[in-house]
Amino acid sequence: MTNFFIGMFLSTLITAMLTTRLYRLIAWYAVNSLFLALAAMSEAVRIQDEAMLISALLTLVLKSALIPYLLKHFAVKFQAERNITPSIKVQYLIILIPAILVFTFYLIDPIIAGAAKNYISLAIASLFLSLVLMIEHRNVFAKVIGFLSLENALFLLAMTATEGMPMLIELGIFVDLLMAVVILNLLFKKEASHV
Amino acid sequence: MFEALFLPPLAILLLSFLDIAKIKRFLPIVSAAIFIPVLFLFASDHILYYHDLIAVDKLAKFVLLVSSVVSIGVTLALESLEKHVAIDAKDYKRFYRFFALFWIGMIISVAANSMGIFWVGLELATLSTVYMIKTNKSAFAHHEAWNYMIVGTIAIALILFGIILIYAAAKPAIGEEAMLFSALGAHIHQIRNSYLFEIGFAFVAVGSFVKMGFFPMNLWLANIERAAYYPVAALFSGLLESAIMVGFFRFAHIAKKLNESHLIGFTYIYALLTLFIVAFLIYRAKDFMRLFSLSGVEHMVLIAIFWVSGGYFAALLHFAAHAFLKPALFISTGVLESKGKYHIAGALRGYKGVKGTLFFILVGFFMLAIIGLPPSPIFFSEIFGFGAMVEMAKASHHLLLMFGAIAFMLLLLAVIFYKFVEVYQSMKYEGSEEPKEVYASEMSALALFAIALLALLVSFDYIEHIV
Amino acid sequence: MIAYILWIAVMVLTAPLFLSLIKMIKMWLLFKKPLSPLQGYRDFSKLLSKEVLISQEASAITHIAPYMVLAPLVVVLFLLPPPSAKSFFISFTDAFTLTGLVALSSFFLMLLGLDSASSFGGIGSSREAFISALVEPAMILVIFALSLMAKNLGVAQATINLAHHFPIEHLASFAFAGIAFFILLIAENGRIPVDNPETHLELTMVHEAMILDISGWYLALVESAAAIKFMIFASLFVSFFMPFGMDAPFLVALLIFLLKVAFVAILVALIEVNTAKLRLFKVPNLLGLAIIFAFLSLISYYILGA
Amino acid sequence: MFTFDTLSLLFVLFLALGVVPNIFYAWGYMDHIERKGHFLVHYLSFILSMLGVVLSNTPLAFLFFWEIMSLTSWQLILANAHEKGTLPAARLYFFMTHFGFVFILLFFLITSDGNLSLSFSELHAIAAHFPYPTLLFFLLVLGFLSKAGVVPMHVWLPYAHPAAPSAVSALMSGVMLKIALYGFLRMLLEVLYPWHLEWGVVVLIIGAISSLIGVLYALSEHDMKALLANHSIENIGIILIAFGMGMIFGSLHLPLLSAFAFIAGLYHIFNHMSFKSLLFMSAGAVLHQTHTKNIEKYGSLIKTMPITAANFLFAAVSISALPPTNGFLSEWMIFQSLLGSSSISDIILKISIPFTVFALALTGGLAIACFVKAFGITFLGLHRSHNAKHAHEVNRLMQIGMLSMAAVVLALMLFAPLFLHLFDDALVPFGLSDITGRITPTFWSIHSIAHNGGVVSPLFLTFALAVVVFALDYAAKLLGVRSRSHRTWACGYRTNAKMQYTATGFAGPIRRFFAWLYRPEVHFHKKTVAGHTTKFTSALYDVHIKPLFEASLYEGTKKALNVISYWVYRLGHFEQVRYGAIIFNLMLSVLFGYRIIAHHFSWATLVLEAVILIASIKILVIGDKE
Repeated sequence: MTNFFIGMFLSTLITAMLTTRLYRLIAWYAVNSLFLALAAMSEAVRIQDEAMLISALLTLVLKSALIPYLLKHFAVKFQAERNITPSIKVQYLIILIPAILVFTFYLIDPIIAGAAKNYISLAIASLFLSLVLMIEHRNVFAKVIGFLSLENALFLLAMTATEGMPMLIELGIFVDLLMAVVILNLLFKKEASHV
Repeated sequence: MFEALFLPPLAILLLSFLDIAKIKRFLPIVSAAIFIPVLFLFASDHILYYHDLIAVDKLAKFVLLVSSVVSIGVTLALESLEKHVAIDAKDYKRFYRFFALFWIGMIISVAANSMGIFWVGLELATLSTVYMIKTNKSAFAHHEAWNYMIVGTIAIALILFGIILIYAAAKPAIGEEAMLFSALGAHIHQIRNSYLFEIGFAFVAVGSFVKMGFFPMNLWLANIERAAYYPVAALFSGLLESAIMVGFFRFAHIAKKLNESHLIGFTYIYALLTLFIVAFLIYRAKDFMRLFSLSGVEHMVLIAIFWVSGGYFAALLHFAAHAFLKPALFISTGVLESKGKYHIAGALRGYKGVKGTLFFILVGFFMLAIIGLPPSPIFFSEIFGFGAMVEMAKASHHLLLMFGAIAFMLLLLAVIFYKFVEVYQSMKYEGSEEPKEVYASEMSALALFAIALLALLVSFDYIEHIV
Repeated sequence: MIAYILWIAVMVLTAPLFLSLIKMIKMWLLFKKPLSPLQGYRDFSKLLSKEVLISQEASAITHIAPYMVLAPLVVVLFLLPPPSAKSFFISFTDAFTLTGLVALSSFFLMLLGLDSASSFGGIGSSREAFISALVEPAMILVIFALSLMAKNLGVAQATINLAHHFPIEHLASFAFAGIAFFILLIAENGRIPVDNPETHLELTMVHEAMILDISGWYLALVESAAAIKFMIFASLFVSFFMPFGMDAPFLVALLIFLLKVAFVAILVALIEVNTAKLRLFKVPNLLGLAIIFAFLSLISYYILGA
Repeated sequence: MFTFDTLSLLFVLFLALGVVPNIFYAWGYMDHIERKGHFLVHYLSFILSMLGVVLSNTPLAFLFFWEIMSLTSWQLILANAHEKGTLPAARLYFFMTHFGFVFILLFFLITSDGNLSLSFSELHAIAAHFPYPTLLFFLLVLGFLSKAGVVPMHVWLPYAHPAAPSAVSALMSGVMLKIALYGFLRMLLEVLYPWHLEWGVVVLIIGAISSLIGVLYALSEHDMKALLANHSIENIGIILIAFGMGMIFGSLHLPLLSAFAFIAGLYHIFNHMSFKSLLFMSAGAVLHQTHTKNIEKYGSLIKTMPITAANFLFAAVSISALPPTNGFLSEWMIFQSLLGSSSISDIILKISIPFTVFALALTGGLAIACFVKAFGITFLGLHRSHNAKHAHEVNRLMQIGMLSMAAVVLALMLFAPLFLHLFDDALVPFGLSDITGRITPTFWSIHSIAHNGGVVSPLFLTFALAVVVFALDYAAKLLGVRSRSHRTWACGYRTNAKMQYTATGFAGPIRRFFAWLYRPEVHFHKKTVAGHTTKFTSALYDVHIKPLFEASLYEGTKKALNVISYWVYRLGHFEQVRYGAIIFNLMLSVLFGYRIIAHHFSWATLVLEAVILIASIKILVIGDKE
């Protein structure tokens, strides 16, 4: 079951990369986080780790509901440009995305085989994909979505490769994430939403 | 004892929310109080706290001590910030609020024994600085704050990614303890998946290097410091970079045990590229801020490379000396640039009175000390650091290649040296003599840093025994 | 002892004679009425009887320089290779000392030229500085090459060695050195084609330009210095390149020596008659030739052993 | 930390001789200096740092004092900061000394195994085990000799030394350069031996070239102090010729000749210190009075400043290596050691030594020309400017400084054998032979060590010259020479200052001869009358010479730096826009690197990955043209 959710996670991320409208991008991010949370839950059930269950629930609440909502709210409030065309052409992305996936599998090849080997490569791939998501948009909101996807990739890695980080650290990461959103608010408050 | 460290910043945080008129006077005093618990730490031999998550070892104590001195200096200088730039009381308080958060993040990351805790602290410190940059209300600063936000968070995310990979590599062998630096260091050779560890280390290193403005992010940091008010730049170079550096120290120490040649090859290539770019950017620098922040990058490179070459003493000495010198120089830019940003010529002329003369002398000393002229501690740290590098080169299999790299590095440092000499002469002897004002708070900050530098000169023995 | 002093005295006393001799031969060859070989002495005595006229602009240098021009040359006389191998005193000096003393003399001569604020003096000094700067290396190279061939760095002992054992195997080096040294002899003594001692034309003067502003006793000193300088060079030339007759009894040896010097004087006169004065900037070509020959001589001895 | 061995003590004596007269002079010079406190602090610490360098016995102490020495001398140059040209000169100087320092540092780091508190003699064992001794030797050459100002690392010297106050110029040129040579010598004697034959040849050739280049550029110089500074290059070259010969003989196992050459070198070190200091002091006195360094503005100063003039003349005779002065004696010894090599059969030497002899001889000849010019134009003739007209003798303290330095010159000249004795004693503990008995059998003569070498006696020569001069003077008295004063004959015109030869004119023939080296820029402007080329109302002739090495090496480096920094700067500004993309590619390449290096390296994957990387940089970073 985890495999399925992770697959969905990746595909929603890739779809998000090709999106050209801001609100839809935010929506895709919410879906993306949702699948991440589901994957985490199924994994938590599999290894019976309560801590991971909690963080999965937190993900569900925070990343797939609260943060997308806040972002949407900000976008409306600050009248962000809603048409976001990626600066990288689709033709290139068609080459780039598979190349990244192939590269990460190649990169991970020397690792001593374990259950998580493939997940690690997928996590690294989603890291790179999120980076591309950040690169391809000049819009600040889209960049923030990219950053949040990056966070998701981290969570994916933590969840699959290490069977969950120590709880304290996970909580710390969430706190920082919230802090980041607060800062974002402050930054948006002033002026232009373009970088 | 360790918890006491958090009291002063928490106090600042609370006070900054109160609406008292005189609060502005009160805040620096509270922040100076940071120094006291740090001193108490030295008295106790207790190292591990909270299930080993926190380790106040000698390195952490040393860094905390250095950082507290720096922050006292910076808060002293903050007193006269309003005289150089337009800033209102509300901004002031908000600045202090984030300064408190920053300190909490600093303390956590420096004293962390757990990689995760280290990261949490670092992220906290980074995010709080974003707002500190924003204190300056110019469009340029806004833009750079965004830049900082985006790149900084990417870098931090990379570090976390690396930490998770390292944890993943070590967990099968060590268990849950794998998150702790101490456990990793002790059981490093049990790790079977060393490749995964190295990949993780690469992520951590790239993340920290990006954060410190190494190749290819050199101008990124310089622009941010240019955009921020000068005390923020001082905090950046004196504290935040120190925190990242400490993390790099700890990670590199472990990576070195695993595979020294990979670590050294990686760091040397990175350092050479960075120095090359930085040296020539410095050669073209036209204002004090960029000059100093680029030179900060240069010194970070040196510290990193001394450390991986085994010159621990040199790295720490350099680290401390730089942590004192660079904030001092950044603080003095407030005065030096009081006649405009690009007025290097004659910047050090026109100081009258006792304060002025003292400022003139001290800034002259700092300028010369930063390029490693004796008796600056940087002179000794560079000598010992390059000694360690040569030592390592002699033991390596690629003797001539390593010597070539070292000689090239020294020549690049000579280019930087040339620029600094040029700037020094130009600020002292060229241009016209325009009267400039120096305030007591800045002066006392500079004096504090000067005393700290002198103290460094007599504490070689102590520093030598840290690692 | 007495022989030695006699030799020095003869050299000093006959010095003006040879210069007059050159002049006489030249006039004779040019179908002019030749002047007496004693003209040099007449000039000298005339100068002694005249008062010294000193330029207002001149400084203490004018009073010191004539002495310092003559004195080193007189000292050199004592250090020259003796005419006879069984001499009382065989000097220990080497080429560098000899050249140095000669240079000391011309150093003060050049200062003398600059002292009186006249532009002629400057012309002379400048040219002299130029020429002697090029002469010095050639001279040192030549004498050292010869000294090496003669297996002794001391000049006097070297000539005696040459007289006793002429280095046939190094004949090539020897010939090169001879050519070089003869050019130097001409250049150092201000003879045609380097300098023309007989005109006072600013285009050509070197030596005369420097001494234009002194007179009387001082001029006498400088003029005799010129004569002694010729004597020095001629005697060095004959000792090195005609090393025979040194084992004869002293008086005979001295006579042979004087004849050899007279031969050199005739040679110089013949060259003077048959060449034109070179333009100043052509002079380096000639001196360059000397340097090259000197070099060749040293190198062919040193590297090829020929 | 410190050592008091013979060589150190010898250089302490050297410092004492060089510094004590200078202190008097500087004292008298003080009224010329604006920031007295600044000057005094740096002047005294400069002297102390030189003492420290000489006495150091560990690399750390040595490097420390060495940097202090650079730092203080740089600050001393800046004492005249308001003068044009001082700032670039100081900057270049400080950079060059740092450049040298880098190599010295590397040398010490390699030879000390990281423990910089070892004593020098302990370094030898480590140096001997280093597989590339020639690398160490070149580090020494670059490190110490760039500070000593040998060609081609001399560009800074003619700018830096004249820029300082004259007392400091004297110290820098006279004393500090020799401290660099001291370092070189000590490292050679104590750390880096045995020498290779090639090293000696390298030093010899560097010396020969430096001596020639130095004197040639001195000749073309109009700036009095720059002229003297160029002569320092020349004399350092001469000293290095001696050292080079010493090293050659040492590597060929000819201990006697080697010791002789090193003694000659040390002697010339002392001599150059004495006469160069004296020259700088008297040139400084002239400068002090006339407020210009331009030699064309002097003239006739001998009448108003007789003591300065006498000192200058004495030093000029000495530096021109004219007998019987000390400059002559040391050059004589160097010639002797060059000629002592006739029995060596090595072909490199057989070629390089005659060239060196030639270079040294030509140097001597040109030096004479140069100092005739320097003395003649400065002190003789008519004054060429108002300042020169109103000059008067400097104050008593400066006179004392000059006279005591003249006494040092005189002592070095008359008591040469005693000094040689001292030099030999200093060198014997370092494994060189004791040859005192052979070269100075009596107190009045110096013998060459070479087989059948020459002999020279300063006392005898001085005595003989004095006797002849007094005899002639006596003769003049006997003859009752009368004298009368009248103005100089100038073809019927009145003599005036403009009619005199200028320094430019004086050096004209030589400049013309060496035009291929000088490449002079000639500016010749004249206002002609009615189109006649030969008739003109006013004319201006000006020659400017830009030294070849400066034009090629220094300007070239600067140009290269500018080009590189321009591109780096552009790159830097380019990167500003696409930080994310750059981090992406950075991460990619680092991971690639780890993948390749850490596991099963293969060329095919490397090429493949390079292609991918380039493609991704193209797509992400550079992007399409808009």
